[in-house]
Amino acid sequence: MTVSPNSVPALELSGLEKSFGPMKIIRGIDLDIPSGERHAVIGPNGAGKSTLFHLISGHYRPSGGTVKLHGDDITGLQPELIARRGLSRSFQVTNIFPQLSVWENVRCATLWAMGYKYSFWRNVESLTDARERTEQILTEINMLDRWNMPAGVLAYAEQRALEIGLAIASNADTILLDEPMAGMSHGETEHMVGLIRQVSENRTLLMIEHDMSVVFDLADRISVLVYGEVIASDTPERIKANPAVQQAYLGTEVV
Amino acid sequence: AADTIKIGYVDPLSGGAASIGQIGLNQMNFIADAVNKKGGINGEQIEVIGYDNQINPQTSLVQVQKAIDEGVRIIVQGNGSSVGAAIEGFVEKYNRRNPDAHIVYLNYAAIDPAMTNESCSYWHFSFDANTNVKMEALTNFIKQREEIKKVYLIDQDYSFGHAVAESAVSMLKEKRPDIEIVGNEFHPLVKITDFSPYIAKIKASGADTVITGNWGQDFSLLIKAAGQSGLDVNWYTYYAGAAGGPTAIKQANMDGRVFQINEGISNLGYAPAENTAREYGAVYKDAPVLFPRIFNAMTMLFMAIEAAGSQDPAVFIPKLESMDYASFSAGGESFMRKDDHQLFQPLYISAFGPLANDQSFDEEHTGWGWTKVGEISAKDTVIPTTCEMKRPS
Amino acid sequence: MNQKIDTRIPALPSGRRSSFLARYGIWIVVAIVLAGLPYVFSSGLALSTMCMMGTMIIFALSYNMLLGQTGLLSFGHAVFFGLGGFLTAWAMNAVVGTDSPLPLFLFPIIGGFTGLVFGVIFGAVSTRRSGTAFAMITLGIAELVSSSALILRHFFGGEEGITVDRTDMIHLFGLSFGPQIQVYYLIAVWCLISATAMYALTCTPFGRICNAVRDNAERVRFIGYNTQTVRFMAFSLSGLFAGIGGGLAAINFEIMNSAQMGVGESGAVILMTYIGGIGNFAGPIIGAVVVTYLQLMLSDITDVWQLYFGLLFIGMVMYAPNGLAGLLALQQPLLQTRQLHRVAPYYALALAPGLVAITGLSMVIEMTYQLSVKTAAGPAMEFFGVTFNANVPLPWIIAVVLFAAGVWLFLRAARLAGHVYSEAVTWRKMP
Amino acid sequence: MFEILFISTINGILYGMLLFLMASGLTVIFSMMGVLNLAHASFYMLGAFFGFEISQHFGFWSGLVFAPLLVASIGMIVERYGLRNVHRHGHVAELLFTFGLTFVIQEIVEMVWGKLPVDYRVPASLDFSAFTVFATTYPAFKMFALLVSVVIFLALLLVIRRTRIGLIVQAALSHPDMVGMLGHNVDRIFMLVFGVGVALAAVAGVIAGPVLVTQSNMAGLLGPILFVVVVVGGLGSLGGAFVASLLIGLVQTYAVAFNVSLADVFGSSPLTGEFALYFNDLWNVTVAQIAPIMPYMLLVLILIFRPRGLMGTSNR
Amino acid sequence: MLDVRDLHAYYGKSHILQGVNMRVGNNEIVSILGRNGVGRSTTLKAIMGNPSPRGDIEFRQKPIAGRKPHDIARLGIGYVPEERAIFPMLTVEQNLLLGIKSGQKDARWSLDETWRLFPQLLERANAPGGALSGGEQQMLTICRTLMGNPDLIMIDEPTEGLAPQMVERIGELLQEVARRGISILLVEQRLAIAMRISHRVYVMGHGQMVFEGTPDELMANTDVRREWLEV
Ligand SMILES: Nc1ncnc2c1ncn2[C@@H]1O[C@H](COP(=O)(O)OP(=O)(O)OP(=O)(O)O)[C@@H](O)[C@H]1O
Ligand SMILES: Nc1ncnc2c1ncn2[C@@H]1O[C@H](COP(=O)(O)OP(=O)(O)OP(=O)(O)O)[C@@H](O)[C@H]1O
Ligand SMILES: CC(C)C[C@H](N)C(=O)O
Ligand SMILES: [Mg+2]
Ligand SMILES: [Mg+2]
Repeated sequence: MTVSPNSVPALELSGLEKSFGPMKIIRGIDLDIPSGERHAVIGPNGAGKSTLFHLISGHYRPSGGTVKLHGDDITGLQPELIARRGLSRSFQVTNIFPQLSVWENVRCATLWAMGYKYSFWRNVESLTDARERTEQILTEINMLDRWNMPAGVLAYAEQRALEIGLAIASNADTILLDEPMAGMSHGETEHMVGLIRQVSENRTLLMIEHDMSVVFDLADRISVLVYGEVIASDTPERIKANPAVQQAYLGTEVV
Repeated sequence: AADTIKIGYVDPLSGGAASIGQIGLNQMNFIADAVNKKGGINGEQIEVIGYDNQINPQTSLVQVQKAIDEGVRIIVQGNGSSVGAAIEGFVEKYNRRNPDAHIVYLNYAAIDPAMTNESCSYWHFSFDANTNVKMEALTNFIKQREEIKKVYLIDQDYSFGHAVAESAVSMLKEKRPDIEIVGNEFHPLVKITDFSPYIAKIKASGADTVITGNWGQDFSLLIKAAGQSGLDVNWYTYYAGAAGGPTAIKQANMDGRVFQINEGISNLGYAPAENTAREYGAVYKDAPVLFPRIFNAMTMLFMAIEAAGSQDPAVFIPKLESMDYASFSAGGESFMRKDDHQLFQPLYISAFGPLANDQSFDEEHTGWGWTKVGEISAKDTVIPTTCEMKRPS
Repeated sequence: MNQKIDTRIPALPSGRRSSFLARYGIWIVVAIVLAGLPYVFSSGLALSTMCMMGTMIIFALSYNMLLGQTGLLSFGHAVFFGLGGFLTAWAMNAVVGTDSPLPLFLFPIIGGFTGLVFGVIFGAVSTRRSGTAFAMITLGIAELVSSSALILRHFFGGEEGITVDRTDMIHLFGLSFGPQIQVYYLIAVWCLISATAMYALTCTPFGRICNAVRDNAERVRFIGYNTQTVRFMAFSLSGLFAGIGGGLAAINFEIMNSAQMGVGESGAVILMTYIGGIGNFAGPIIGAVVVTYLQLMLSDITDVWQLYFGLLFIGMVMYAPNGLAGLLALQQPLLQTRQLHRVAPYYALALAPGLVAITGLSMVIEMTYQLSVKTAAGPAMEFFGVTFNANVPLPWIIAVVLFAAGVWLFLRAARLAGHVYSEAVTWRKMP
Repeated sequence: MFEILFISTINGILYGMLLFLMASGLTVIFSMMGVLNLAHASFYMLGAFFGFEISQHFGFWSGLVFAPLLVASIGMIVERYGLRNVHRHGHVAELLFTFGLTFVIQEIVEMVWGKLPVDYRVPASLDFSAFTVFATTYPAFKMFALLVSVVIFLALLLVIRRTRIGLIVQAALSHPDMVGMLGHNVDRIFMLVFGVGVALAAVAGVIAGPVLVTQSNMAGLLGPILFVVVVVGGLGSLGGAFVASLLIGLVQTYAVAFNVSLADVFGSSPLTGEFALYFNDLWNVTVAQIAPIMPYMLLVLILIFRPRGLMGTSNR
Repeated sequence: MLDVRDLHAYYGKSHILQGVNMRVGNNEIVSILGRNGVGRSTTLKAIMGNPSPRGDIEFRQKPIAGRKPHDIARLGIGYVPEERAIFPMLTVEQNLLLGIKSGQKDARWSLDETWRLFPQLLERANAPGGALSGGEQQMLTICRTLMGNPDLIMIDEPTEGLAPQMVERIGELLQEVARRGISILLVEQRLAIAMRISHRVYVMGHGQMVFEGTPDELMANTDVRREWLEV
C-alpha cells in the first residue's frame, strides 16, 4: 500500500461485511483510499461493487466492519448524514428527479452544501451562489441547452450525464461514481473522462466502471472485487498484468 | 316576491338520512299543492323550496343563509336535534343582527327538550312533543303495566338520545321505583352495522322491556338483529313508525311487541285525516308514510298567516304563539304554549301488528299496521318549562 | 447530445432581482380584484358564497402543499381545518364577556397555531411513512379524531358542535363583523396573506426540496436531506394554513362541529385540489372556487345534482387529469405567441356541440328522474323553460339525437381544435 | 360472564366473516391493481339491489348467481371505458375516479329503487334458526353467509396460488408495457380482476342485503372500515385480510360487551373544577362506547409499528 | 422474417423515425449501429407497437403495424428493452416464468437452460429481481424473453454495464441463440462485439438508415464510420 502514514485516508474500510439473509455478498473488505486519490473498483457482475458503494454511502447498513470517512466512523449512518459530511455519489440505475427540470435537479443537489438546508424564508431564485454553481455544473456536463426540460423526458444518455451532474453538484470532497459511462457513446465517454478528471482534482474519487479504457485512463489505483472480496488493489499497470485478475475479470478482451 | 309565500325546507335530501327528509318534503309539497289549488293563503301562493343540509349542522346554516338570500322568511326543519339547535341559534342571531328582516324557524321533529327550555327562542316553534313530554306520557302508560320489571335503555349518542335516556331514568324512578334499569347504552349515530353485540348485552341483562329513541336505520338494524337472535322483550319507541321501521319489524316478525308514542297514526278512524292519508298515498305510492306533525305545523302556520294578514314572521308570530288548534290525526284539542312555543297535543301509544279487519291503513305495504293502545290528552302532557324567552320589545 | 444542432439555448433563469412590479404585481392585482368583488357580486348569496370560497381556497392550497408539492396523499387534512376552527371558536367564546383587547381579525392566528401544533403531533407519527402507509395512517387519524370529538362532547359539543357569536368580540374601528361584507373583507385579507405566504414557500429551498421528495425521495437523502424531516415540515406547515382556514370558517359560520374534521371534508378538499389541478399553484384556488360553487348551486338546479357532480368529476379525471389549471396552462404558449385568436374559434366550434351533448344527456337524466322518482308530480315536466310530457317518445328521441349528434360533432371538432392547437404551438418554434 | 364471552365470540366471528365477504373483493382489486376502489361499497350496494330485484321475480338463489354476474359486467365496462384511461394518470386519479363513481351509482340506485329501504328478505329455505346457545338463536342464513365467506376465501387462495394472473398483475404494476411485450394481455387481465373484485362485492351485497338494511345509503355506511381491513391485513395478502376481518369483528364485539370506563376502575374522577367537565368525558367513556373507533386505532398502530400489515409482504 | 418499410414514429410532436427501411432474414443476426439518440431504440419499440408506428412492418409476411404489443409478442417477436424492466418485487424465478406465454407449447428455451448457462441466477432464484446486480439483471431480462419462445428477438444494448468477461458471455449466448434458429435484431453501442457476431449491420442517423452492409463492408467504409459513428 502506498498510503503515507502521516495523513488520514479519505476512506477507510475495515472488515466490511454484508449479508442478505444467508447470502454473504461482501465478505470482509479492508481498503484505504488516501485523500486525493482516483480509485477504481472493477470486478465481475454481481461481485458486490454496487453493494460496497451502498454500504459506504449509507444506503445499506453493514452487517459487520467499519467505514471511516476522514477518520470519523460513519458506519451505519443515515445517507443524509454521510452526504452532509462531504460524500456524494451517483447511481448505477439512473436516479434523478424526473418531473423537475434539469436546472432544478442540479440546483437541489447544491443547496444543502451551500448551507441553505431547509430554509423556508429565502427565495431560491435570489441565491446567486447556487445559481452560479448550477450553471457551472450544467456547462460542465454539457447540458446547458436542456436546462428547462423535465429530466424524465431526456434521452437515456442525457439522464446518465445528469446523474453525474447531481453527484458532483454538491462539491463534496469524496465522490463515488457507479458506472458513470454506462450507456454513453464513445464521444460522450471521452468528454466525461475529461470532466471527471477535472472535478476530481484535489478530491477523492471512487469509481466503478466496466469500460477498461476509462479505468486505466483515470485511475491512480484499482481494486478488483471478486465474489465479495478484494483480490487485488494496485496500480493500473500491475493490475493489468495480474494473472488472477485477468482470469477473474478481464478475460481476453483487454483494451 | 310579494305574491308567494316562500317556505324553505332544510332537511337531508341526499345521503344517509335522505329517506326521511324526502318524505317530509313530499308532504310539504302535497300540502302546498292543496292550499294553492284552493287559492292560496290571503291570495298568495305557497312555494316550498327544498334545501339539502345532509343532516349536518354547519351545512344547514349554509343552506339557511342561502334560503334567506333567496327571499325565504320561513324555515322548516325537523330531522335531528343537533341541526335544530344550530338553526335555532342562527335564527336568533340573525334576527338580532337584522332587525327589519325577521325569519322564523318551524321545527316539526327536533325534540331535544333544550330547544324549548334553556335555549328557547322567540323565533322558534316546536310542533312535535318534546322528549320529556313524550316520556311523561310513555311512563304514565308504563306505570300501569305491572309486568314490566327490568328496563333496558339504548339510544343514539347525541343530544336527543341522551335526552330520551335521562328523562326515562328520572321519570321511571319517580313513577315506578320498583322497576330496575338494567342498562343504559349509547351507540354512535348511524355508524353501527351489526347490532348483535348490543342484543347480546340486552339479553344478558335479563331485561323484559327496551326503551329506545332510535330512528332510521339505527332502529331498523336494531330490531332486525333482535329478531334474528330471538330476543324476547317489548319495545317502547319514539320512531318505530318512521321510514324503514315497519318493514324491519315485519321482517323481525315482532307481532304486537313494538310500541310507539307519537302525535297520531292513520288508523284512528278520523275521517278527515283518513281522506288526506288516502289522497296522499295515491300520489306518493312508493312512500306512503305520513307525519301528522308536518300537517300540524303547516296548518297552524297558514292559520296564523291568514289571521295576521301578513307573511312577515314578526307580524304572524303573535297569532301563532297562542293558537288553539284541532290536531290533524283525530281533531284532538291542542294548543301552542306562549311561554316556550311548544305545541301540546294529544299523544297516542300504538302497537304494530297484522291489520284487524276494521283497519284500513297498513305501513310500507307490509300488511301490518298501527293499533292504538293508549291515548293521552294534550292537557295531560303539559310539563313545566324553564324557558326565559326574550321577546322583541 | 451531439446532434442538438437545431435548438438554441433558451434563456437561463436570470439571477437579477426582478422589479418590484414584476414580483408583486400579480398579488397587487389580486388584492384589487378581491377588494372590488363585492361591488360586482353584491347579493347576500354571492357574499356568503365568496366567504366560503375564501376559506376553501386557503384549505385547498394548504392541501396542495402536501399532495401537489410533496407528493403526500392525505385522507385526513380536515383534521387541522377542524381543530383550528374549534380552537378559534373556543378562544372566541373564552374572551366573550372579558374585556380582552383581542379583535376578531386576529383570531385566525389561533386556528393557525392549533393547526401547526397538531400538524407537528400527527406529523411526527404519520410522516415516518410515505405512500400508501402514510395515506392510511392519515385516514386512521382522521377517523380517530372525528370520532373522539363525539366522545369528548363537552369540548367539541357532540353532534351539534359549538357555536360562537363573532359580534361579541371587541369592536375595533367600529367593525362589528355582524354584516357579511365585513366578514368578507376579513376572509379576503387572510386569504391573500395565506396564499402569498404559501406561494412564497414554493419558491424557497425548502419548497424545491419538497418537489424533489415528491419525485424521488430516495435520491434526496443522498444530496443531504432527511426526507422524513422534509415531509414532517411540509405536513406541519400545511397544518398551519389549514388551521387558519378553519379559524376563518369558524368565524364565518359561527359554528364548528365534528363533521368538519371527518373523512368527508377531507375528501372534499382532495376533490377541489385535484379538479383545480395539483401541478399548478393556481389550481387549488380554481378548484376551491368551482367546487364550492357547484356544491352550493347545483342542488338548486336539479335534484339529482350528485349525479352530475359525479359525472363531472369522472369526466375531469379522465380527460383533464391536470385539472382546470392544466387546461388553462395549455393556452399559455398561445398567449405568448399571440396565437390564441387562431385557435379560439375552434374551441367555440367544439364547445357548441359539447353543450348540445350535455343538454341531451341531462335531458335523459331529468326525464328518467321525472318518471322514476317524481312519479307523484306526473309526467309533465319543464326543461330549460320548455314544458312537455316525459312519457311520450318524442322528447326521448330528441334527447338521444341531441346527445349522439353532440358527441359525434364534439369529437370531430375537438380533434380539429387539437390539430389547430398543435400547429399554432409548433408555429412558434419554426422561425 | 362466560355466557356473554361465548356469545360475543360467535357474534364476532359472524360479523368478522361478513366483513371479510365485503372486503375480499377490495383486497383483490387493491392488492392486484393497486387501485383504492372507493366505489367498492357502491358495487356492494348494487349487488344488494340487484339481488333484491332478481329475487323478487326468480327467487333468492338466482339472485345470488346473476346479481354478481351483472355487477361484474358493469364493473368490467367501467374498467374498460373508464378506469383504464385513468390508470396512467396515477393512483390519485384512479381514486378520484372511483370517488366520482360512488355519486353516480348512488344516484342511479335512488332513481331506480328510491331512498327508502326495500323489503329484501331472507329466503324461506334458510329462514330458520340453525342452533340456540344460551337462549340466543342463530339464524341459518348467517351460517350460510359464514360458509360463503370461507368458500370464497379458499377459492381465492387457490386461484391466486395456482394461476399466473396474480404474477402478471403484480408485474404490471412496475412495468406494464413490458408485461405486454412479453405477450400478456394486461388490459384484459385488469378488466377481469376488476370484474371479479366487484362481483365479490356483489356477492356480499346479495347476502348482507337481507341481514342488514338494503337502502340507498348502505354504501356510505360501510365506509372506510373495509380499507382498515385490507390495510391491517397487509396489502396484497388475502390471508391477512381474512385474519384482520376476524380480528376486527372480535375486537369490536368484545368491546361492546364491556361497559367499563376509567371511572369504574379507579373510582370517580380525581379532578374537580371547570376543567374536570372536559376531562370527565374521557374518564367516564366506556370501552363499549369506543368500540367503533377501535379498528382505526388498530390501523394507526399497525401502520406505525408494522407498516406492511399483519401478513403483508411488501410495504408499497 | 422481418421486413420494415418506410417506418415513421413520433413521441408526441417530435418526429423520431423518419422512414426506416430494413429487414432481418431467417437465422440472421442483424445489428443497428449509430450514435446516441438517433432512434435505434425507438425503432425496436415501434416494431413492438409502442410508440405506434406508421408505415409497413411485416413479420413472416404478416403485417403487424397497428397491432397491440401483446399480439405482436405472441406472433413470435421477443423484445429486450434497454432499461431491462425487471419486475423488482417479483423473484428471479417469477420474472422468468412471466416470460412464458399462456398456452405456449414446446419451447426452444427452458428454465433449466437458464440455470445451466447462468448458475449465478440459480443462486438468486428466490431473491427479488430488484436486488440483482446490473449484470445479473441483464442476463435475466434476456433469458426472460427467450422463455417466450420467440422466432425473432430484438435486444437493445445487451452489454451495457457488463464486465468485459461477461460481454463475451453475452456474445456467445447470442450466437447460441441464433444457432437454435432464432433471428436476432441487435442494437449495440460496442462496435467490436456487434461486428464480430453480426451477419449484417445497419447504421442509423437522424431517424433513417444511412448504411446497410456486412461488417466487413462497414469496416471498409471509413466515411460512413466517421460521419455516423464518430469512431
Ligand atoms: N437487497 C438484496 N437482497 C439480496 N441480494 C442482493 C441484494 N442486493 C444485492 N444483492 C446481490 O448481491 C450481489 C452483488 O450485487 P451488486 O449490485 O453489488 O453487484 P455489482 O458488483 O455492482 O455488479 P454489476 O457490475 O453487475 O453492477 C448480487 O448477486 C445481487 O444479487
Ligand atoms: N418517451 C419519450 N418522449 C419524448 N422523446 C423521447 C422519448 N424517448 C426518446 N425520446 C427522444 O427520441 C430520440 C431517440 O431516442 P432513442 O431512445 O430511440 O435513441 P437511441 O438511438 O436508442 O439512443 P440511446 O443511445 O440514447 O439509447 C431521442 O432524442 C430522445 O430524446
Ligand atoms: C326526525 C327525528 C328522528 C329527529 C329526532 N327526534 C331528533 O331530535 O334528533
Ligand atoms: Mg453494480
Ligand atoms: Mg437506445
